[in-house]
Amino acid sequence: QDVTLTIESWRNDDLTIWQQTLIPAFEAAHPGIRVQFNPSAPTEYNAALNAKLEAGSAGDIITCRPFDASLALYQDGYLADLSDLEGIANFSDVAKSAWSTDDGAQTFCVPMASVIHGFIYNADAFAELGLEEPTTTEEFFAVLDAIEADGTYIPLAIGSVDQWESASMGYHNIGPAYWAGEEGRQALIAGEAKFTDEEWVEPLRVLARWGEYAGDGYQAQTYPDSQNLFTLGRAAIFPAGSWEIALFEEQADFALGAFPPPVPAEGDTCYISDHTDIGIGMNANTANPEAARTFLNWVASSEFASLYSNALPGFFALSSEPVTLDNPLANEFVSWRETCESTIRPTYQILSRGTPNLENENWLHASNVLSGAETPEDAAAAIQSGLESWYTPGMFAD
Amino acid sequence: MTALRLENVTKAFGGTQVLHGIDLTVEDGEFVIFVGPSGCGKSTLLRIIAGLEDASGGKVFIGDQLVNATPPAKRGIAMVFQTYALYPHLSVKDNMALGLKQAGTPAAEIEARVGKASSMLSLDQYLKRRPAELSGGQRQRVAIGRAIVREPTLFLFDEPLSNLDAALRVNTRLEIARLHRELSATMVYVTHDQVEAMTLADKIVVLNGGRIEQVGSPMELYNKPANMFVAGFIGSPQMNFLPADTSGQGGATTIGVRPEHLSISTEAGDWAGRLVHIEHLGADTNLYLETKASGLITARVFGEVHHAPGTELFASAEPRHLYRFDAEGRTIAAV
Amino acid sequence: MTALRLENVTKAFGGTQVLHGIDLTVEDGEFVIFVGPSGCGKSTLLRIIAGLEDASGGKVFIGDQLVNATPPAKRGIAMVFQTYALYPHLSVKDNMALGLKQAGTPAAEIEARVGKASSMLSLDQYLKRRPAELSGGQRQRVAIGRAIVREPTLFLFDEPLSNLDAALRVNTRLEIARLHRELSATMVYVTHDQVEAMTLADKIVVLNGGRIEQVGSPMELYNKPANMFVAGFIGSPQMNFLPADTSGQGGATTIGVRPEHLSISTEAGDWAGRLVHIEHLGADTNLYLETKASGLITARVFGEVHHAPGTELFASAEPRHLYRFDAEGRTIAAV
Amino acid sequence: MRAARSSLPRTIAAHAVLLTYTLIALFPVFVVVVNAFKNRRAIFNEPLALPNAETFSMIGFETVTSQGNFLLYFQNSMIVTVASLICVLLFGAMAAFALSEYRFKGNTLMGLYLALGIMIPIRLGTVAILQMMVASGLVNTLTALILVYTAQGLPLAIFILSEFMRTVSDDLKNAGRIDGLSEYKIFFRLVLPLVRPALATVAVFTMIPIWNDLWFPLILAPGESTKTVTLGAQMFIGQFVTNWNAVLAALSLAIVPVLVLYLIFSRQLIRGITSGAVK
Amino acid sequence: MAVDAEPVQRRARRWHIAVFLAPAVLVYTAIMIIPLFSTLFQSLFNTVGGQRTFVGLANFMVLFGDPRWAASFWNALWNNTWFFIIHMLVQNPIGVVLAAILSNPSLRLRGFYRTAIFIPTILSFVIVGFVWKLILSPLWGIAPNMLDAIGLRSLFAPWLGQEGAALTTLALVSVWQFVGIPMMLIYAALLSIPDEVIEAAEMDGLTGFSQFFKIQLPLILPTIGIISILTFVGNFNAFDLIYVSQGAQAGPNFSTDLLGTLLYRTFFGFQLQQGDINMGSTIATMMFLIILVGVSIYLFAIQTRLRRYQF
Ligand SMILES: Nc1ncnc2c1ncn2[C@@H]1O[C@H](COP(=O)(O)OP(=O)(O)OP(=O)(O)O)[C@@H](O)[C@H]1O
Ligand SMILES: Nc1ncnc2c1ncn2[C@@H]1O[C@H](COP(=O)(O)OP(=O)(O)OP(=O)(O)O)[C@@H](O)[C@H]1O
Ligand SMILES: [Mg+2]
Ligand SMILES: [Mg+2]
Repeated sequence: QDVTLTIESWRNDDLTIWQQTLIPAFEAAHPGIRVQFNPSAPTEYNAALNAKLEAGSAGDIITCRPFDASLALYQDGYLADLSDLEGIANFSDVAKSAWSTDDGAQTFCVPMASVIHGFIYNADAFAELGLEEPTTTEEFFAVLDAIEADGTYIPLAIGSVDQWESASMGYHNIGPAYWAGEEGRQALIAGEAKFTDEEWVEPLRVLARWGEYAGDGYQAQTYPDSQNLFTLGRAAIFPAGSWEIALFEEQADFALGAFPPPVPAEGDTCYISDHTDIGIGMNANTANPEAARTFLNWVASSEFASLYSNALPGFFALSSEPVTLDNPLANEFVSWRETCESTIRPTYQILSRGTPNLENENWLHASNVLSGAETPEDAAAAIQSGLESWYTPGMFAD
Repeated sequence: MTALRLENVTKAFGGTQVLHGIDLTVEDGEFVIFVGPSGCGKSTLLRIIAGLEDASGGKVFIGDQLVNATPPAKRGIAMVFQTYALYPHLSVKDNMALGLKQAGTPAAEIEARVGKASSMLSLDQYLKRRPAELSGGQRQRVAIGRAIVREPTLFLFDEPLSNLDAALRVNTRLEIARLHRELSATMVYVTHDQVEAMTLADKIVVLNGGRIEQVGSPMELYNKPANMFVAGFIGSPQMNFLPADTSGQGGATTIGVRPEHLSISTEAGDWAGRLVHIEHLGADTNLYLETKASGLITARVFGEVHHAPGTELFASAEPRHLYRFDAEGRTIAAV
Repeated sequence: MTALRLENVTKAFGGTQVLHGIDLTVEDGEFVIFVGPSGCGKSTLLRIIAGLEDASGGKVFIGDQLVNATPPAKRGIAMVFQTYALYPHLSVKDNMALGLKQAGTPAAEIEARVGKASSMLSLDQYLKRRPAELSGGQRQRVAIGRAIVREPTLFLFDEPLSNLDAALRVNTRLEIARLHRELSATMVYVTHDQVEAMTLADKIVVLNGGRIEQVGSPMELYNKPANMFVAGFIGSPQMNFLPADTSGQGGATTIGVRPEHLSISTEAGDWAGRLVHIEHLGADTNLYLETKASGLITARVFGEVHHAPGTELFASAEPRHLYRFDAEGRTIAAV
Repeated sequence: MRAARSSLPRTIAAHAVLLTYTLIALFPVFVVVVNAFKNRRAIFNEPLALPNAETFSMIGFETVTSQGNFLLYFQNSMIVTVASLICVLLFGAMAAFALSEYRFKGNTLMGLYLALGIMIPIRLGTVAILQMMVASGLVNTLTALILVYTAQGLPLAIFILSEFMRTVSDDLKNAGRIDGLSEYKIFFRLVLPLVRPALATVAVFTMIPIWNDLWFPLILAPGESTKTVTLGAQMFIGQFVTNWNAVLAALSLAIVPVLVLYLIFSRQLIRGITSGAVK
Repeated sequence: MAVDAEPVQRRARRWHIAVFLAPAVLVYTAIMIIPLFSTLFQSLFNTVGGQRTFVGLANFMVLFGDPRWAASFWNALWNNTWFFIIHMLVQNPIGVVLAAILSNPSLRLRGFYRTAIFIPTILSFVIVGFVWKLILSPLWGIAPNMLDAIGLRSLFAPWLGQEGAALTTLALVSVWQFVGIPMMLIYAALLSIPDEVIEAAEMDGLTGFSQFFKIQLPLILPTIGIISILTFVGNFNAFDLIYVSQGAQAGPNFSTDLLGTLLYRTFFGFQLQQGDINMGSTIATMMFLIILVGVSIYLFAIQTRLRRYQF
């Protein structure tokens, strides 16, 4: 009698990859276990999953959002403790941090992939205008000025109406170089730094300057608009996450290039946001825990890492074992891990546990800054006061 | 046996008292006709009998059963509504058949009864139409047909013939009379038509302002009206009312004489007047005389009579056809 | 001047031809009455004149204007609907006043006209009520009131008095006659009531099956009906039709004699028959004789006559009151 | 021949207004449908252009039809929608009749109680509903959806229908009572046919949210065999990648059945149902 | 007044009322009322130290006392009110006008117009959101070019991205989508007016507007009442359109936040923010009370006073 494992996921984009590549590979190696990938729309995922878990109708395998969302599920007893899963050993502490308890004692999801931020550009346009990849903020603006002066291309494909674009692709993308990545992030958690500090305000100021280089009416430009602007060759630079790679390569009929976030001054250390994004865990109430663990071990294996990373260029497996990537652009992104310091988005760990939610506040104010509705200083002050309204450093450490 | 008994039935709409204590007994198989001025409460009374309206007070018995709390469907009645109330979405045939189907009558029987009613009402060719595609008279006939196919023991008719033409009216009237005889059904019938009332009724009930003025056989009411109201209401054209002193009738304040009891002469008579208007109806002629002493007097003579308006004419009444009323309008028994 | 002219007006509903080429001229100030069996197309013709229904063919002139394409409101007419069609949300008063308000009549004038109409129709105490709170007759009066307050030049009345009691009916009839005289308005009027038709009309139009059978003054139709249909339709009770050979009238297949022209004797007469039914109407009496040769014969005699049903009676007709019809039913001119 | 009751300027004005509004109503729909047949580049380069040889693309439809079992999804949606609709209309009309026809104690309160449901989004009760369905083993059955949609549609249906039922002539119902019709027969044979336009209207309003709903199919019946069209189409709306061709195609396809149902119901919108009933 | 005779027999129990009500009440109570009210009940609880605890009205105190919550709530309430006002002022009059025109029996192509105008209503929010964003997008040029064609290019602005304009724009999009509903309801109501009454009005010289305002409108007032209350309820529950076009944060800067979006964000959580059932229920309870007050006013004060006419 075969057991069937159902995977809950928000990655409905990955449906074909699961159905055509991953599941067949697993099933071939593990007769007797059948797997069904059952994704739902990302906007509905958390709510739907919570309801199903509570009512007891959720699938066996659960795709984990990073940090608090999954931590809460674990604490409520919906996610099984996977600390003793053999495959977990394949991951570094950093990789596991997104799905571990605050003290790191228990891990409840197998890390699957991270995404890296940076900028993707139209290499043909750069060649045409004789531009080089910028490395410093000044160079970056010089490049934008040049594109703007030429007039053929919109310099920067970004809009403010879908707020997360401003935060993730803007503030969190360029910011680590100012707040020194992990160091700044930890200082924030420890209460030693504030959003009103210079290193946190400056990136907002930079973001504010982007407005003039964005397209006409960028205040109403949505994220898909931005994507399309770029892939249709109408915009030259796209502040990006690595997940764009597959789509852009499929859609753009020009050569693509990528550069990491520019540094404030020549010679500064470069930082990238290398954000742990997807994990996968086990429904604590599954009827088939054995099969589920078998499956999760496979997900933790390098076989899976290689299959997955190559099937989804731009989602980088978190497994400690190196993975060879076929995609040049993906390789470009992943190569920054060597030259730059990695960090995760500063709002994800611990700081978004209260209301107002820091991540949401970041979205809102970053987009206000980008659209020109708010000054960077005001935005920073608002973010900080929102955080202070509920957070005291150390409140979650016991 | 009594078919229907009303005991002190009253009805008020909001603050308006519409019926003031109606007492009435209808015997089995009787044909009772309600007449009375528009708005006097005839339809309301009929609706109370049917159970469509709750009486504000009093008791309604059908057969020997107190039916105040019995739903209409259980009262064993059929009713023709003054407003027809046809089922607009059903064909003529289905309008008639619905009640029978409901009662589980076999299809063949339904077919037969509907066929009979529709041919009697000349509706055969309209059986497939819906009410909206019928003329006013046709609708009325459908409403009648719907009631008669059910052959209940108590029929309630609210002005069923008012939109029919003379010929059809006479036919339908005769059919209703026949139905009444054959089914020995009890019928309660509202009409404004004098001829209908006089020819159909075993008993006429004259209502006025929510009260019964008189109950009696048609000729009783015609010959012995209880009061001026009944005297004036029964008979058309209306009875002439003249101040008593003008003709010196002792004891009475008013005397009445029916237009058909006046004879007209060009030479002499009881009242002299100028002919102001003459109506030729073919079979008879109405003459309107303007008299000095008693105002307008109507005379009705048989056949065609020709006088030029303006002519001075004389009207005389046979003494045995004079009615005498006291100051309250009550009839004074013949001297 | 002509007030209304119809030229070959036809109307079909779907496949059914309801009017077959109606030609008619109505002079200014004339009172024209349409009569005819139920469903013969009277209401339809009225609606075409009003502009509520488009004629399928033919022309309608009001005054000298071709109005086929003129909207009803612009035709200068008022209409009383057979189904009343009152505005359910407006009080009696507002029902009457709405058309005037719409025409921008000054408030005082409206007040006056509504007051006059309502007192004439005995509606004074109901002015504040809504149609749903009125009796059938009261509703009909409101519908009449709504038409007359507008004092148009052409009135269309569709059975306006059918729900009124005798007294009110006579009054309203006289009021309409007065209105007609005073306003010198043209009136087209549909009725089933013989008395109304005979007394009100300058001209009666007899319709049958969508065709005009005869047009003429009331007494013309009564005395000189063009055919059997008209002869039978005008006059109530209906004319007796007898096979011609039974009385040996040369040339005619059928002879007709009106009930009121038959005299009854217990001894001898033209037709012998058994009295099967007797109707006492007060002023006159209808006798139904079953004859061997000619079937049922109706006789109408003035006053009260008493005979026991079953009696052998004899009916005789004066020769000058006999009508002769040929095989097609056409009247044969008097010999 | 020109008709008496329609004046030309008035008719022209009426058509002008309607045509203008029709353009406003249909223009965006036109944009959707036109673009469903174009390749991605053409959608954004010239959103208004008709597809031509170069830009014509069925890629969206191909994606849709190749993904999942769309015919089955359609069938599921159809079953759920029609079954819920029947329940809503039947139960709703019955309750509305009780509320509008009879005077009984607590009539208005009952009306209010039955209207409570339109005041809170039913989604908030998801967990309890899901628990109920899990307990009764109805998860991943169409029955679960039908039950939820019936409950969801009832308040609105009752609210609207009871209003319309009040306009049915009392005399008519009374004629039925005298004809010996039971209250049930009066409801089914007389009242229901006469409120047909209202029923059709309610049917349309009820059907749309059911057809377009994403949430309950996702929660209650996400299984492959019970998936609805909308849920199936939702597959194409990803987190980051948006396959607009496929979305447009899937959603344009999903309009067709509702449109057909709408057309069926709107035939019931006929004038003069009550004409000729009363004088 | 005659109160002499009590009805002598009591009427038989009217079981049919119960039968008519039963199926609806049962399904509705089991699947809607019980789950919903058990949810609303959560507004009286909160998690204190990992324990679900009864806290009375504390959540409401937070909602109205905490400046952040209060600001969000009042902002959403005001936005909602504005959203509702636009629907009442734009959607319903347009619906009424269209229905009135369509109800003219001699108008040709009625079925076509009716269907065409109703089509937006049957579209899913996903399509509506997509297509209007596409049309109004400054990038792809549909709206700007069309305005350009009539020389009004200068009027164009990226409305959906502007705090001042976004809510109104979305309200108008919603109007565009839902005009079909008042139109259909009014149309159905107009159909039930007997032809003769309209004919009588024509005879009285009432045509066109005056006919509509003096005859038809008063007769369909109850339906207008229904539509107003449905608009009210619908608007105060609205959320999908905002959700698909502006996201759960109802940007820009919460300018399009409605009670519905606030509720969903709070109740189900959003991105890193965890769903807060207790605060969510608190907001839901407030929404419920607001709507309940509106509906009660309608049911007890307005509906009973509206005259209905039987045809
Ligand atoms: N809408 C319609 N569709 C089909 N037939 C109709 C329609 N309206 C009327 N008719 C038919 O046309 C004929 C004439 O109808 P009309 O109403 O003119 O009769 P009428 O002479 O007024 O009758 P009545 O005296 O009974 O009112 C009738 O046979 C009727 O059934
Ligand atoms: N629902 C109601 N509300 C208030 N008054 C009413 C209502 N129904 C009837 N009436 C009044 O009650 C009185 C009697 O009405 P009813 O219908 O019984 O009269 P009727 O004798 O049948 O008159 P008609 O011969 O005109 O039909 C009338 O004055 C009428 O106005
Ligand atoms: Mg009456
Ligand atoms: Mg007629």
